Amino acid sequence: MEHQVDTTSFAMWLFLVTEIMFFGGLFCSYLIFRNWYYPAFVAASHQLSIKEGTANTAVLIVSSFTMPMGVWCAETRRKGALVLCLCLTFVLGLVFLGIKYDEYHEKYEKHHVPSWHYSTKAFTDPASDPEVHKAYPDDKPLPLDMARHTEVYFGLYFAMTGMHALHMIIGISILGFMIFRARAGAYTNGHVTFVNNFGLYWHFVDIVWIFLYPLLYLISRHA
Amino acid sequence: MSVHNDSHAMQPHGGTGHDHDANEQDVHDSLNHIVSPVVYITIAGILLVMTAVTAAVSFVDLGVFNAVVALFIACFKASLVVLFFMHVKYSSKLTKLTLFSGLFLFGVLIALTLSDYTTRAWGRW
Amino acid sequence: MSTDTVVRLPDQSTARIPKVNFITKENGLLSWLLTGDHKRIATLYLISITFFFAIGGALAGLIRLELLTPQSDLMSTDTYNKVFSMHGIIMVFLFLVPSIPATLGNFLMPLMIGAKDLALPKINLLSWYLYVIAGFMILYSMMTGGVDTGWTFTVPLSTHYVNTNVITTGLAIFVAGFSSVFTGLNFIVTIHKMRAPGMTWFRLPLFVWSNYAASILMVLGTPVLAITLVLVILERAFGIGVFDPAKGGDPILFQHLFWFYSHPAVYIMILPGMGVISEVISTFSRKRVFGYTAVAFSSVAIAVFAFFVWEHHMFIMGVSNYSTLVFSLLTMLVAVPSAIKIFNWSFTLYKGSITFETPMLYSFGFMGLFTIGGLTGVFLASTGTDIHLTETYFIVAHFHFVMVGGMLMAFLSGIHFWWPKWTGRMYPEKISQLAALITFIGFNLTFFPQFILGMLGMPRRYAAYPPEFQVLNVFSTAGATILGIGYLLPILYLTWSLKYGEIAGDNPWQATGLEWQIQSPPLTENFPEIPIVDYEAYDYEWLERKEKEVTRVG
Amino acid sequence: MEHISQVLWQFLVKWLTDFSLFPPEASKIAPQMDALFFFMVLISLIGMTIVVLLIVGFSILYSKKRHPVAVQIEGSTLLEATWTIIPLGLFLIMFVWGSLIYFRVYTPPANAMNIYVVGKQWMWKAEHPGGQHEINSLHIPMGRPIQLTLISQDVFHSFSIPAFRVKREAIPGRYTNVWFEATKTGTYHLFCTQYCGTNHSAMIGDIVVLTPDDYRKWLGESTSGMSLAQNGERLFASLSCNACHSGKPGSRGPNLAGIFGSEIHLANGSTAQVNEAYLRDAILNPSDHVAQGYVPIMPTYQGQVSEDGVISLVEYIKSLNSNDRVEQTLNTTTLLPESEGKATTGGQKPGGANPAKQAPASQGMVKQ
Repeated sequence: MEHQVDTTSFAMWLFLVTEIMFFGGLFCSYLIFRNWYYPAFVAASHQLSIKEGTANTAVLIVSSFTMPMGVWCAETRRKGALVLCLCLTFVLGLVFLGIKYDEYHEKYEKHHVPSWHYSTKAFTDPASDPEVHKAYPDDKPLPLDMARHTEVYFGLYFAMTGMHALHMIIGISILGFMIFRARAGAYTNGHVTFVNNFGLYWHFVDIVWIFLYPLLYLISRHA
Repeated sequence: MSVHNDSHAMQPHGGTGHDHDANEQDVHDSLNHIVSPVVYITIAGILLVMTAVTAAVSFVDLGVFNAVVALFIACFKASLVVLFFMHVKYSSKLTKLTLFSGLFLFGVLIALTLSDYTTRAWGRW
Repeated sequence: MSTDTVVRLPDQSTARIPKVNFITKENGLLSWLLTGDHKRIATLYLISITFFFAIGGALAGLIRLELLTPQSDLMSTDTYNKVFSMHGIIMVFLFLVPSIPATLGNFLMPLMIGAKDLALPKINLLSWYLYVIAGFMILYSMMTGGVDTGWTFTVPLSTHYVNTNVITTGLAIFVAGFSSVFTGLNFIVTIHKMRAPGMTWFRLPLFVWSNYAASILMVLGTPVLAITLVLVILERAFGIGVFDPAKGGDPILFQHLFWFYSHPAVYIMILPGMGVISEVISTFSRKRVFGYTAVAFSSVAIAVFAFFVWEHHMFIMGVSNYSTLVFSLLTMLVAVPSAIKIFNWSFTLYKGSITFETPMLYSFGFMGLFTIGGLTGVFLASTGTDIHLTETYFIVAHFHFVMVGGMLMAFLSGIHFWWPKWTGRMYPEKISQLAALITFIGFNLTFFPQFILGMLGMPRRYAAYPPEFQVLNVFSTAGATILGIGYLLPILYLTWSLKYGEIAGDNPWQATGLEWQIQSPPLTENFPEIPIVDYEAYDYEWLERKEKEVTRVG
Repeated sequence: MEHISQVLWQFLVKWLTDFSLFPPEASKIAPQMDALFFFMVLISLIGMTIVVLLIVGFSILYSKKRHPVAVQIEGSTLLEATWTIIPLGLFLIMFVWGSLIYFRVYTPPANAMNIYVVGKQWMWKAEHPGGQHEINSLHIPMGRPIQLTLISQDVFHSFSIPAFRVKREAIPGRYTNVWFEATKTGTYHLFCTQYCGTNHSAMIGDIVVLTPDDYRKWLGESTSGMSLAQNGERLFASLSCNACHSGKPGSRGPNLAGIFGSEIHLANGSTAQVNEAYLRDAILNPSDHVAQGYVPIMPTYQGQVSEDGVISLVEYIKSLNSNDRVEQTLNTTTLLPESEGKATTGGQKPGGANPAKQAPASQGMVKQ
């Protein structure tokens, strides 16, 4: 019944509003520190791999396409297609996390995890990091005080992407559960509410990334 | 009239759990408006293109406008996702109002916090 | 019963509690623990909240005992710090925030709007489980060394300078926050989608309006606290540096984010209480609430303005002088809707036909104490006087007047008022009136001297204080003892009344709300058939006509 | 029995002698704040009286006994407007009045004497310009505006003097200011009012207000031999600040003489007012504060200079009104690395830092 869809999707929207405020606190912090420590943020963002970041954005956008396709399949009662869409979304979510893991791992290797043997060497002495130095040869060495503020950038980077990744993990777990149920035909009998509401959640997580991507990766890429 | 409990209904996420009345079991509880896959494909295409654009633009030096353009494109992409993928374009006023209230309060959080940070340097504190 | 009461009970010799009701419908522990019924969940909440209130109250007693003498002799300063921190955390997050919405609100919301349950019963039950988990986590952290940051978790103290259970407690509050988000979310959806036919927005009882306003605050504010605590936990566990001044982070930012929730939180606590007062005052003066629309909209106005004022907790923390102007002004504005409410309630009495049952006494207590609490809030909203009065016992007295004098009085008022509906039995009237009086006296004796202490400059959270403050502290401790008795009495006689109270019948107060037109205790499905509402809220003439019809037909 | 009554008696006597209901008014701002306070008390009493009268009056007039049938009234727009507008007006008066006082308390006058206060768990350390240090007490002269520049070394603290009606939080990483002018001699309470950990309630002290003569006497008695500025001069030399800030044309750092109180243009295009907070920040986070026409080569001194050391440096820079002083410093320091003991006149080691270790380190960083 329409009423039922309405009620739960309204509840889902309210939940998403709480999520907006949840990430809102992070974005607010980011904004303040970015204004304070702009040079540090620029230099630190050059440490992120734009290739992996862009790839991840694309992965999420495609998964954001397969998800409403899944809803459409459920609407039009195509069970096989629904399962396929959900599986695709599931796999894309995993791909995203895999790429994210690779990025995190690189940060760990480079001592860019806050407090974890954090090193400002790449910023006080760009030549010590030949890879990034080649891409951004004009990056001047930061004075030590500014270089230290890159730790705040990475703190925010891990907090924001970490919270986002946590949402992805929760989403993927629910997806797994949904695939299981979809194969039993649970959503192709007219009950699309669950799929639809999960879609809303999944898109929200996507939107968060749409903002994280330019804010964290694209601060100032021109050399 | 009694509440029928779906076994899968309890999820750690608000709203994802739901209940059906026993007499609603075979009613088609579809959305108000079924969006055709063509729209989805178009939107996804635009989103991918915009991603490429925003990445490319960041390599061009526009001064402060780098941030402006990046955020503008992000907002544009987010709006597309919200309007089409999340069906807000076809949703009730209530949904729109809910979304708006969240964004409004986010604006309040930013604006009033900045009212402290931006005016600290006026005069001696 | 004498003529100056409104109570109309059925003939006790023949009256029976309805055989089938939400309590007797199913038996066994599991039928309670897995229930979707909002009334049962409300009952579970009532029990667990009373439990945590008792713990928080015992801790308050310890604080007052310690402050009997100027030296820290009953316990070490360290223990004292843990005691007041736990008192604050338990009372704020486990009692004040969920108290009225999760118990009375849960019980009444569907009844008042003519629905068979909340929109999302499963989420409602989940919310209770989250609450209990949070409660046990806090108890766990209390038993394994406690936490001594105060309930405000000020950084960098909480992140770098204490070695107590900050992370466990932070996570517990995070979980409790989810519980409160789910309750609020459920209420909003229910009020929007589940109203009975004919129940328009302006026929809603004011209790529903005020809970709606509080729910908005819960849904929009709580997540900011959640992320703030996440950042505190990350800072403490991994040192991400966002709040750490040594790494370039900003501890003031923590204050902004924390108070962004924690100021609206006080309205989450007080708004539902205001709703109770509207119901009670109207019922016992047999009159429609004076200026229904103004009271309804002032709730929403409070909810909206509540988000614009948080910096008034930070006036002396080195924030920009100019932004204090903005926040001070907005704080003054949020005081106005509260003033409107007080006057509207007072004028509801005008030309009424007033009786003085226990809920009404508590409501009068609420109005008096909340007025003092509200007016002293203006002292703190005005930046000039805030400099001197903030961080002293003046603040402590102010928020206890609002929270304990206001919200707790309203809670007790509501519990007494709806007790007959909830259990089907009356509480003993005389002793409960006495308890109301004791609470009122004890409360004033406890907290009024604290205003003077604050003006004298006695700082809050001090285990030891200069000897010239002792006299007032002794008064305060004496008052706390009386207050303790005042709170113990209801727990005892309400439990007693479960078995021995008089049978209440459907509508002992002759109130107009939908909840009073059904049997007490209600059926699991609330209404045998979905009611159609064709009368305004608080329409006592409608009630009279209806009763006459029933008698004539009968 | 007798024993108990004696104890009770003593207790009562102690109560009566120690009992107070109102704090002393010992600063210029105190009567102003109290005026507003009593205005608010008055308004509150009136408001409270009205509410109580309404409740009690209506309860008596319209109790069920006297008034068995209620008369239904919808409401009254006029009445509701009245009790919206009158409180609003009163609140606005309190807002304006309060803000005036607030700005007065937190805007120190230019001629105020500056005393630095460093808060740490769980003590207050005050540093007078003449180099006098005191712990958990503060001696000040009567009738002279005193500006406190507060900083915390660890957590938030709050410096509260109830008798003066002023209070300011000492926060880590940034100077905050408050000022007052004492009007009565005597000893007053000093409290830390922001909860700061285990011994929060022991972070108390005395504010001793002396007559100007007594204050001079006290200064003489408690001098440590070196003023803050002198101490700062030694640090300035030992940290090799004068290598760049020599004041000579063409030197690598801007000329610091007379810089205090001026407005300077920064390399990022903004302007800044040079006050204590600015100087501190410029020493610890120099790259945020590069002056126009200079390049960001100054190393940070974060972690190398203690808060006391920064205070001395700030005082020294404040005291510089011509380049002669700097040049003099320049001359003396050339000796310093070889023979730190006899380098300066005082014969004491600089308070904040060990020059032998730090000078080479910081020079090394300049080269980078």
